[in-house]
Amino acid sequence: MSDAQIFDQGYRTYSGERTGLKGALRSLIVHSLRASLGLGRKARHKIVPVLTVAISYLPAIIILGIAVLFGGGAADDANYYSYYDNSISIAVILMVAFIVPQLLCTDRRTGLLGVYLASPLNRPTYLLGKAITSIILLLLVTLGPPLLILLGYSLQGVGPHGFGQWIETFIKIVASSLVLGLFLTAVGLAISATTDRWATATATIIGALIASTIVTEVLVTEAKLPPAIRLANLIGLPITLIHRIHNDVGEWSYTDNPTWSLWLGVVGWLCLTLGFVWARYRTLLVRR
Amino acid sequence: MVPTTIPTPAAAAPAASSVQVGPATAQPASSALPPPPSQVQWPPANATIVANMVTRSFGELVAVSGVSFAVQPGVSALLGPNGAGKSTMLRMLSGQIAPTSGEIWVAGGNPRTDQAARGRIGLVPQQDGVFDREMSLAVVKLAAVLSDLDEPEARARWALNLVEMDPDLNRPVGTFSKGMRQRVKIAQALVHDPLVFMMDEPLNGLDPRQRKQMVELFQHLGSIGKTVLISSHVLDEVERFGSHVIVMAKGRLAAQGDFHAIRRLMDNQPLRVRIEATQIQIVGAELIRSGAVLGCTITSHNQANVTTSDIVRFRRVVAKICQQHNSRLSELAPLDDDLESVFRYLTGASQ
Amino acid sequence: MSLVSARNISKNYGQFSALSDVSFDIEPGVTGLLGANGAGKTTMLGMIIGLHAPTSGSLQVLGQNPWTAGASVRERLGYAPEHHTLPPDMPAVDFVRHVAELHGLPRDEAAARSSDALWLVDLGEERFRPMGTMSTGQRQRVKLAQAIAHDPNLILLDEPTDGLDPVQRDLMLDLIKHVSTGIGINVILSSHLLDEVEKICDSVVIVGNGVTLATGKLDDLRDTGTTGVVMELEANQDQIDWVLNYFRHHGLTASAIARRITVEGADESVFDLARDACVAADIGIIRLGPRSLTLEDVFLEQLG
Amino acid sequence: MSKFQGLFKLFSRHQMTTGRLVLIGGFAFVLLSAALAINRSPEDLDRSRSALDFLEGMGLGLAVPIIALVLASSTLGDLVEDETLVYLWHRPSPRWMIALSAWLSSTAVTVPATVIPLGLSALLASGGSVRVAVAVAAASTLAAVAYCGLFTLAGVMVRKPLVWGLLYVFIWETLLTALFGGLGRLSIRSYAAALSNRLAGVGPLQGLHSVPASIIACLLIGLGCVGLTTWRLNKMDIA
Repeated sequence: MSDAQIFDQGYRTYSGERTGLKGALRSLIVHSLRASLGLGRKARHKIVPVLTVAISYLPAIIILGIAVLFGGGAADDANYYSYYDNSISIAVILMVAFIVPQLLCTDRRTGLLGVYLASPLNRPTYLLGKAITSIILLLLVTLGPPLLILLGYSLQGVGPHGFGQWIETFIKIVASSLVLGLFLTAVGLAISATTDRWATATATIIGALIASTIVTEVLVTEAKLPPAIRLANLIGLPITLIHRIHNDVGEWSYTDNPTWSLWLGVVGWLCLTLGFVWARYRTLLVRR
Repeated sequence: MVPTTIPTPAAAAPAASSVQVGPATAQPASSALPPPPSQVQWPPANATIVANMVTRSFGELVAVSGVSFAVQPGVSALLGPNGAGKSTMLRMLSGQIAPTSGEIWVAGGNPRTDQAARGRIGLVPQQDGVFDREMSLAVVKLAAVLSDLDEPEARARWALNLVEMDPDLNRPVGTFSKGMRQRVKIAQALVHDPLVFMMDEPLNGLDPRQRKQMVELFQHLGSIGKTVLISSHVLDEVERFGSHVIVMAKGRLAAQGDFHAIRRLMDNQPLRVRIEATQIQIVGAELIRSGAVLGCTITSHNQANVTTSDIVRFRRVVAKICQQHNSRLSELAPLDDDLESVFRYLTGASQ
Repeated sequence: MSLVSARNISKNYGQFSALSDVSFDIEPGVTGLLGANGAGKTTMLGMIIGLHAPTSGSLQVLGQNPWTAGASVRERLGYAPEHHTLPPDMPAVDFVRHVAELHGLPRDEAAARSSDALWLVDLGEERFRPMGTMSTGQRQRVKLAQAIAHDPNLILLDEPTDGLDPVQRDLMLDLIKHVSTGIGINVILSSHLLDEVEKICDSVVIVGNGVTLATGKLDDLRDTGTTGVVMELEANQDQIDWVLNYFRHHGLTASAIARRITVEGADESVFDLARDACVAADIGIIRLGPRSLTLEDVFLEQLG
Repeated sequence: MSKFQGLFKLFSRHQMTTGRLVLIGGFAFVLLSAALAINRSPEDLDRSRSALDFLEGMGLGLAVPIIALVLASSTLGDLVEDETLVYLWHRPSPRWMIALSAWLSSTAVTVPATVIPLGLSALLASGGSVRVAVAVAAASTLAAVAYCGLFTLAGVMVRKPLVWGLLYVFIWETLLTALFGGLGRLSIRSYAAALSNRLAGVGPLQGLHSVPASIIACLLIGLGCVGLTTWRLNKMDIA
C-alpha cells in the first residue's frame, strides 16, 4: 500500500450554490462601507471617518457622563434634537462632503465601475447598493448619538416616562435621522455623479451647502422674496423639518414655512437629485 | 511591393522646407562628435540619428547607461523588454528629455535646443492624449502652421487622407476610438514631410487592414531615403518593416544590426529547425552522419527537430539526403531564426 | 449546444447602425473575435455580457438571454476589459476576492479561490501588493485572474496582451491556452494581432461593416482546397528563374516574390518536385511548407 | 494664420468650460448681491470708502485671483497633465511664443470676466460714483494681468497648480499680508488696491504705492512670468 500521494494542484471547480444578485449587492455594500471608513486602507483614509464619528458621538458621551456622575439632566425630549443643530450637522456635512463622493467617483476613475457592470450587478442595482451604503454611513453619525442619550437617560430613570412616550421619542429620533441621512445622501450622490474627481465633488458639495444657505437667507431677509425660497436651503430645510418632527419652534424657526411645505421640499429635492443620478448613470458610456 | 496608390510625400512636398536634405548631404558636424577611438569610421557618414555615450538616471535609478548607436536612412526598430529604458531612450532622441551625460544628434543638430533640427523630425509619442476638444483637421493644421508650411490646410488634408482619416469629420478628437486617435497622431508627424520619423508603438489600436496599410507606408518612407525609427513590441510586424534592429536590455545596448545576422552571431545557441519527411529516422541519422546537424529529436510520426550550428551547409544537404532515400520532405521550418527568438536570447529570458 | 448563439442581431444608436445582421455560434475552446475598427466588435462584446440589448434578432449566452437573465448569465461569465486601470491602492488579492464575491461565491470560498487564481497567473508572492505598484504585465495577469477566479463557464478577454513586451506576451498567450485546454474554461478573445489569434485560437468570428463576414474553425478557413508548396530559397535571381522554369516544365503554375516561390500543385507529389529542383540547382532551402492562407489573408480578403 | 494666432486660438478655445462659466457667474452673483445689500443699507456712511473696502477684499483679493488661477493655471497646466504639450513644444517654433500666447489668451478671458462684475459692483456699492467704478475696473485689469502671468507659470512649474495657487492666494496674499504689514506691499493685491484708491481719490493715500509704480510692477510681474515660463519650457522634461 503506497503511502505516497501526489495531489492535483490544478484548478478546483466550484459547484456550490451561488448567491446571485443578493450576494453581489451585499458584497458591494460591505466593500464600499469598508473602503469609506478606511478599513483595509492606508491610515490617511481613516482620518475623516474617525473625525466625523468623534464629532458626532463625543457630545452625547459627555452629556451621558455628566448625567451618570451628577444625576439629573433634562427629563423631557426637549434636548434630543438639539444635537442635530450643531455636532451632528457638522459631522454629517463632513461625511457627505468627504466620504460620499468617494462612493461614486473613485469607481469611475479606477475602472471598477466597468467590473461591477460586468458582474451580476447592473446600473440600477449598483446605484441602489451605493445609496444604501451612503444611508448607512450617514445613519452612523445621525442615529447613534441621540439613541445613545435616550438609552442613557432611560437607564438613569430620567428618560421619557411611560412606554408610549418612550416609543414616540424613539420614532421621532429615527425619523429625524432618516430625513437628514436620506436628504443629504441624495444631494451628495447627485453632485458626485457629475465628476470623476472626488476632490472636485467635495468642493462642490461644500460650496452648494454653504452657498444655498447664505443665498436663500440673503434673498428672503434682504430682498424680501417669498419664504418658499427657503426650501432651497440644503442645510436649513432638513434641520427645520427635524425640529418640526420634534414639534419645537427653536432657533431655526422659519415660522412662516408650513410643515407640509417642508415635507414637499424634501421629497421634491429627493426626486430631483435621485432622478439626476439615474439619468446620468443610464447614459454613462463606460469606456474605462 | 511599393504601393503605387500612395503619392510619394517628397514629390508632393512644396520646396518650402528650408533644407533640401538628401541622404548624401546630411554630413554630421564631425567636429562636434569625436568618434570613439575603437571604431574606424563612426558615426557612419549618412547617419541621421546619432547617440554617443548617452546616459540618463532618475535619482539613483539609471534608466539608460552609456548607450551609443547610429541610425541610417531606412526603417529601423528600437526593441527591448518593458523597463529596459527603451522609451527613455526614444524620448532623449526626440529631445523631449535631456540626457544626464553624452550627446544626441538628430537631423542636423541637437533636437532639444536646435529649432531647425526639430523641424525635420516627425514625432509620434507613446501617450494616447491629443487635443481632445479640437477637430482632427485643426490638430494637423496647427502642426503644419507651427512648422512654417505654406498652405497648412492643404498639407493637413493630404496627411489625413494618407492615413485614411476623413479631414472633414466634425467630431472632436476626444470622442475618437484609440485607432482613429493613433492615425491623427501619425498624420501630424507626416504633415511637414520631415527627414526623420520617431514613432513609439505607432500601430497601437489599429485593425489588421490599417496596420498593413501603415506598414507599407513606413516601408515606402524608408525606401525614399527617410529615416524611420519605430519602437514596438509586436515583433511579427517589426519583421515586416525591415530587418535592422537596435535591441536594448537593462538600460544598455544588447545588439544592433540585421537580426538574421545577429542570430548567426549567437554561436552559443545552435539553430533549431523542424523537419517533416517520410522515413524520418533514416533522414535524421543521415543528417547527423553528414555532420551538418548536431542533434535530432523525433517528435512525432514523421516529424523531427534538429539543431545545427552550420545552417548554410544544412540547407543544402537536407534536400540531397531526402532525395537519396526517396523521402518526401513536406516541411522545413526554422524554429528560432525569427526576431522573437533573437529578442528572447538577447534579453536573457529563459526559453 | 453552443456557448453563444446569435441570430440576425442588429443594433442601432439613433440612426447610426453599429450592427445590421450578425449571426454566429461560439463553440467551446478559444474563439477569436476579429473585426475592423468601428465594426461593432465592442458593441457585440457588451451585448454578450448583457450590458445592452440588441435592437432586433436573438442572442443566447449559456442558454439564456443575457439582457433579461443578466445576473444569472453574468454570474458565470468572466470579463477582462481592455483598459489597464485598476484601483491603485487595493491589494490584488482583495480585488480578485471582491470580484469572486460579486459573482456569487461565499466569502471564504472567494478568498481561497482568489489566492489560487493569483498563484495560477504567477502572481503568488506579489498578491498582497497594491495594484498601483504593479507593472503593466502584472496588471494584465491580475485582470486574467479576476476573470477566472469564480469558475466561470466562459471568459471574455479584450486585447489581453496590450502593453506587454514580447516575452510577457508569450507568457500571457500560454496562460490563456492553459486556461482553456488545461482548465477547460472557454475563451472569447478580441484582438487586432492576428499572429496571436493564429497561435491560440481554435475558431474565429470575423465581423465587418455590421455583418458577420466569416465564422468557423481556423483550419477550415485557411484551407485553400488546392495543395501546393511555398518555398524560401537561398538563391540568386537566375537560380530562382531556373527553378520556376523547372516547375513550369512539369506543367505546374509557379510564381515568385523575391526569394519566396509559391507553386500550386494538384497533389502531394509537388513536394518531391520541389526537393528535386533544389538538389538539381544545388541551392539551400531556408523554409518549405504546404501552401495555406494565413489568417491575415483570410481577414483581408473578407474586408477587401 | 501665423504661428502666434494658431497658438492663441488653441488656448482660447480651451479656456471656456461650463465649470468655469459657473464659477465666474457665481462670483459675479455674490459680488453684485453684496453690492446691492450695501447700496440698500440705511446708514449714511462714506459710500465710496465702503465700496472700495468691500471690493478690495472680495474683488481684488478673492474673485480676481481665483478666476485668474482657474483659467491661467490650466492653459499650460492641462497640457502638461494630458501629456499633449509635446505637440506644441516639439515644433520648430520659439518657446517664448508658447508662453506669451498662453498668458495673453488667459488674460483676454480673465479681464472681462472680472472687470465687468467688479466695475458694476463698485458702481452699485458706491451709490453710482462712476469714478470709483472706473478705478476698480482699472485695478482689476491690472491685477488680472499680473495674476494670469503668475498662474500660467505655475501651470508648468508644479504638478497641481490649482492647489498651490489657492495656497498662494489664501496664505500669502491674505494671511501673511494681514499679519506682517511690510510684506503686504509685495503682493499683487496691494498694488491693485493702491491703484484703485489713488484713481478713486478716496481714503488715506499716504503709504500706498504710486499709480505708475503699481502699473509698472504688475506689468513687470506679468512679463517676468512669461520669461520664466519660457525658461522653464526649455529646461523641463516633456512627457
